[in-house]
Amino acid sequence: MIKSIIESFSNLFAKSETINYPYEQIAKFKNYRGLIEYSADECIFCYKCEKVCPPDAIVFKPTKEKNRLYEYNPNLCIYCGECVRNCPKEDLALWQSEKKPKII
Amino acid sequence: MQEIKIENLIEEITSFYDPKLHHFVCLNANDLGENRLKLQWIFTFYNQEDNYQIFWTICSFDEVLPTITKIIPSAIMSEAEIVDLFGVQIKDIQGGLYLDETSPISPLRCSI
Amino acid sequence: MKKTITIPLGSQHISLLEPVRFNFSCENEKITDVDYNVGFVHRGIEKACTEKFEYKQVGYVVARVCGLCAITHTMAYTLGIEHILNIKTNKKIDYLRILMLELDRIHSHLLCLAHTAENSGFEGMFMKIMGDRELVMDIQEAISGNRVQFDFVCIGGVNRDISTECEKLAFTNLALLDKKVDDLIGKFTSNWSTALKYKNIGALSYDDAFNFNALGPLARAAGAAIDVRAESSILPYKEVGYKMILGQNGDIYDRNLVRLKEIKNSILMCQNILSGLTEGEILVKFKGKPNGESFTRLEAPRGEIFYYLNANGTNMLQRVRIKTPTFSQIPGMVEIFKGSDYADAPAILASFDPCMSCTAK
Amino acid sequence: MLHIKRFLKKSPWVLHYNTGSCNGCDIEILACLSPRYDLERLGVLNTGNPKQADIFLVTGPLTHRCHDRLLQLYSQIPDPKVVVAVGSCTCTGGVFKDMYNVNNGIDSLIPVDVYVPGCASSPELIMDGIVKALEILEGK
Repeated sequence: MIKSIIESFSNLFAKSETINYPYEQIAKFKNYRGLIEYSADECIFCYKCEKVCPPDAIVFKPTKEKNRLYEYNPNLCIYCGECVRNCPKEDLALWQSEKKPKII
Repeated sequence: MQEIKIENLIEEITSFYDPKLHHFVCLNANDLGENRLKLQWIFTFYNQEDNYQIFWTICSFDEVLPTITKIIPSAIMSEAEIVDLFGVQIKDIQGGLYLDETSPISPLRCSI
Repeated sequence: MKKTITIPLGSQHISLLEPVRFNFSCENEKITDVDYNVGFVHRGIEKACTEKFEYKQVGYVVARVCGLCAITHTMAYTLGIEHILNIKTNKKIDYLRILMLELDRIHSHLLCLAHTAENSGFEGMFMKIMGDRELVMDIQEAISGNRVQFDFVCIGGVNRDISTECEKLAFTNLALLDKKVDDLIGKFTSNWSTALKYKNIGALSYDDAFNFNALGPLARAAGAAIDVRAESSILPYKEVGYKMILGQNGDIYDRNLVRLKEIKNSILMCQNILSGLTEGEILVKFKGKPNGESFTRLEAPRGEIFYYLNANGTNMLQRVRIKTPTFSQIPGMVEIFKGSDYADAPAILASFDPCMSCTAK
Repeated sequence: MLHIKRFLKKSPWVLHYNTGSCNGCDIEILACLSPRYDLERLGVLNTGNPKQADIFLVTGPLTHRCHDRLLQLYSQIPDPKVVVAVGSCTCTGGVFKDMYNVNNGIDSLIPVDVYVPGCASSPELIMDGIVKALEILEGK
């Protein structure tokens, strides 16, 4: 009884646990698994990422030119990072950024 | 691993099973094709490391299988699942645990 | 005169996270019969694992069977396929895997306790436990990069190593949580609205625990020593300080206490692992395609999880059988409901900690 | 009567239904209500009654058995209403795409206003989605 009274009084003066989010940013941890980003200049077109992606979020569309076109659907991606781990040029051609996916 | 005949299933399991010693894990089915279905009743022992006792049999899809829910009440879920997903007939067990009218019929069966 | 009334609970209900439907037949206040419908979330993962995905991808797919015990599903699958491929992992990988399993158990148990408190009408306690749970979620996010779906384990090892910052954060947060759990044990043993009114409610007897194949905290609260962690030698649980925790009566009060004490034990295990972690490889290279079959059992937060894998030497598996803890416990749950008051039904249901996405796959 | 409508938008009530997700997004919605993120300070309240709800949070690919229930819940919510699809599998089907008991995303059945990606969507993203839903609700 006394214990809980002391606790509730100390809670009155304690720092708020809530983050006032839309007005204040939430600090993210390092290596947060966010959006997958791609650079066409570095890509060697081995299509490994397309092969390993479980939900087929990465697709190389055939075009008239020599190289195919990279297409990525963030609404299909499950953010497992398997494509990045299989990429032979990790961090240059394909990397996992810390950006949030966009809300439509 | 122990092979049993489908007619002797109830006797075999009754003589083996003791609720305080054995743990019934699940009933597993595996479609081998050509109207052959492999059934495995998997048991483990309490307080023993990685010790499995598996009763297995191969039957066809037309047979009506006996139910072991009188001996092990929790087997009803495994049996109902197999009735649903494989289209096997088990005595006194109804389907409809997972599938509806709009779902495909017995989806885990081989198409060949 | 007795009259039977049927009261439905679900499939959409404020106290339920997931769709499940129970039809209670009640005489006055007492429940006499229960009809259940658990197949709302059946997606057909077992079929897709054998037809759509290659064996290297299946680990990420089975994680999506259930978000609460995601790591356990991936782990059971990975251990099974490693058994078929004959991969030997080193000590460091094993320890990192146990670390994630135990962190997952802590957060799942805390969620269940919060839910039980909410369903017994104690909103403040729900808030308090959910606030404490964020400490574990922070560690998980720092280690794996995501809060719920870790995707931490892969065939042959783990995907990420623990940095020194993560280790420091984990130590401080676990020490904080340890104190808070001590505080919670006090509240769950002495407070009327969370604890004392639930003595002898929703009880499962020692014999019934064996007869109905009860698993996990449900069985251990009834005094039955059933725990796969003690029965399996795949992961070195005994080296990290695992201890079996047993209750006596098998009622809601005991179930809550068993969960709280298991959290204490898990915190101890995590601390032991973190202080004893050595340098080493986190990924073992392997070759070849799987051929053969394997049986894997593992202890999920709710009980035993079982994977049967059958591979035939190609990239696709031939059969994946997933057996989850709630799946085989439903007949036992129905038995507990019979004879208790309808007013207690949501609290009893929450104390089972049912997981329907596991059950229906 | 017109005034009531203006104030309704200041305090949108949320209805949550799971149509076959893995529970990951559901526990993150629960975490949104916890002290760290505390959606209730924005006036959002989790309700169990569709007739009082303004925002409909749906998680999961649409399974066959949830089909009719989702339609029923959607038609019971009074206008104006906003549907928020939480999680990758709700938007397009995600990993569960083309499985035999799944309809590939809820937009095959009901109109969706806000798509929140992520597997599982973090509370941060869910709050972004609800804030966006509030803007849409204001315009309706």
